[in-house]
Amino acid sequence: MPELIAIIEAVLLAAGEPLSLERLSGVFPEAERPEREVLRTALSELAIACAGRGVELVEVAGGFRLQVPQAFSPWVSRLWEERAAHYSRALLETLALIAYRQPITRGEIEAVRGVSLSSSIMKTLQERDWIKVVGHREVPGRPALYATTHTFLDYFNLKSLSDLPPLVAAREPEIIGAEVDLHAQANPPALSGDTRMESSS
Amino acid sequence: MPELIAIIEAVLLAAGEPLSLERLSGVFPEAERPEREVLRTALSELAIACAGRGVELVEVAGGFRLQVPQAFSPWVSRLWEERAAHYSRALLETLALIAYRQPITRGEIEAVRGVSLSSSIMKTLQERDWIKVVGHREVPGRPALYATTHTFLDYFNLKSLSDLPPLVAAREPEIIGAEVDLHAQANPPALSGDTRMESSS
Amino acid sequence: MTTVAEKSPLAKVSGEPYLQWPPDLYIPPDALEVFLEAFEGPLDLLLYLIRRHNLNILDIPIAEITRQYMDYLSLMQDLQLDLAAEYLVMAAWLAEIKSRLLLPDPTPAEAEEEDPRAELVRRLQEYERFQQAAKALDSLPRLERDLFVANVETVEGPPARIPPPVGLADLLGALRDVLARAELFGRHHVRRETLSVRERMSQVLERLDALRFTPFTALFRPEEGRMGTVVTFLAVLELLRETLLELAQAEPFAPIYLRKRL
Repeated sequence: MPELIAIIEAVLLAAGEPLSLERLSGVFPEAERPEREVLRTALSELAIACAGRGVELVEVAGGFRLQVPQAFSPWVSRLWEERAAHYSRALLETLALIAYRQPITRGEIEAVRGVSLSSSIMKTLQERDWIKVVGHREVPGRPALYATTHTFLDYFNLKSLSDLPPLVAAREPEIIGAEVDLHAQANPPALSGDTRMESSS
Repeated sequence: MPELIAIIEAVLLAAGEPLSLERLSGVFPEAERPEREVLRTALSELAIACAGRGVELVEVAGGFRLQVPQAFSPWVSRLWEERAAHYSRALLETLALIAYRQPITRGEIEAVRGVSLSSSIMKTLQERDWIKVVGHREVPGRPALYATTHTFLDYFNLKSLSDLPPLVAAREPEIIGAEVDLHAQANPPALSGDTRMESSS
Repeated sequence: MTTVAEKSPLAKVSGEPYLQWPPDLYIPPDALEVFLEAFEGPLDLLLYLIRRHNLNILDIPIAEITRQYMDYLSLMQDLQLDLAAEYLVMAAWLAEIKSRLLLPDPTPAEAEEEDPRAELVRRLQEYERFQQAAKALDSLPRLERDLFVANVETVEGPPARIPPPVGLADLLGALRDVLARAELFGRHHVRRETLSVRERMSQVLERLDALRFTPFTALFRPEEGRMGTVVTFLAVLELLRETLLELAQAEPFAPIYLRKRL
């Protein structure tokens, strides 16, 4: 019988998605099911065994996942002709508002951004399973309240919402004006990374 | 910069499909592109490094790929366990005939049901360890005689075949109707007759 | 929606690709559409103007910024861009702020009253926070761009299946149906049988060997009592009748042996 650590590696590689401890232990027949602690120990051993290799073990919101570390992205990304999807500023701002201010209504998002929200953005976010409706605000019209999902955290390599970069305090007004002008020359503020994605997905 | 062998591992893991030597070397910028021989050597080193792990390097028609070795399939397959559709009417009738009229040949089952029996049904019943061959009838062709197993009794929570609902009831549809309804209340969607299962397995 | 690919020109003006953003406020009119669509709304446009002129937003020269804002709006109108209502609302707001700054406050006693720019500043700051948050989010390592799920094929193809549940009632229902059908054929006679005999027949067949003889008495278990003995006996008779068994006895009263027929 293969070693526990090899079984875990095989199962994680075959899964291709994060696996919770429950799902991991579910692959063992009941009689052979390792204790949670044994499983955890094996997982840390696997994580150590990955050092220097082209794979790393991470724990994200959805569980444990084997992934190719960021250091390898220059090579890996050359594997595909198409560039990885870039998301529009509108989508990222909306996503940021939902992530930091959840649960939040569409109207509240629009109030901060000062512009109405295209439904294609919300559609893309929901199709990617990054956001979901978690309830309704008890005001006229009962607008839906949105929150982020596990999938969102998994995608951004986060274990929980508290791992998000801290939301900066409102910045000193002078900074907003000054800093950005430098920026503006190289890389106009209106347009950083603005390959639109909303309508495709 | 990561080691060549780690880069190859990363690229193969991210690709999730076989990569030819050409595609593999295509992930390196031209200036750093390793010679074919260097690449081949690194690939064999990677193959060796996989020993004892949950992954193996194989060369298939499309090139090289990392895969989970067959030895791990008992665990991996449990990852994807899915509940099969309901059994077909044909399967249930066959099982009922074997249960009530055992030992019985395939031909006898066909004679009662009036249709020929697909071999996938017998295969499914045997895979589930509900029926087995207990002998052969001494007629031309020596057809196998089927009977139910302990597993069958255990599954239906019967101590012996005599605990099966009496066959005579089958002749009084009203009574059966009532009984089946009672059953149906207690444990409802046990079957919808026409979700076919035979052709899968 | 305009798709601006990473390295493609920002805009084409008379067929000439523009790879750089215009250094100043002047924008070739043909490119304006692309340019304006890049703004995420009036707050974004305002922030752009403020940055462009290196202004302290706490001290926005409302008159100047309003003038510029209105310039953009009229450009948009000239180009017959669909001017979103939000831009017009912002224009009206700017005009209102400007007018309140111009008018002397008739009631100095209520000097506590907020600077008319305060709300605008607050909203600009708040929006700017989330612009930063969006950038931070975008710079997180993420799947498909920086990280890749390690995923390999498994040699074994199909997933294990959990077989479907079957209830006893299903079995009985199936049997009823098939027997009803058999009745229609009329060729088959359904006998009322003692199940336990049938079961015992299977058990006997299993116990017996085709090569070696088994003593007849070995089939009986005293602990089963009289009924058990009778059932086993009936099963053996039935099996003999169906010529599934072979019976051997060397002489009268000698032990009887049974074996499966080959």
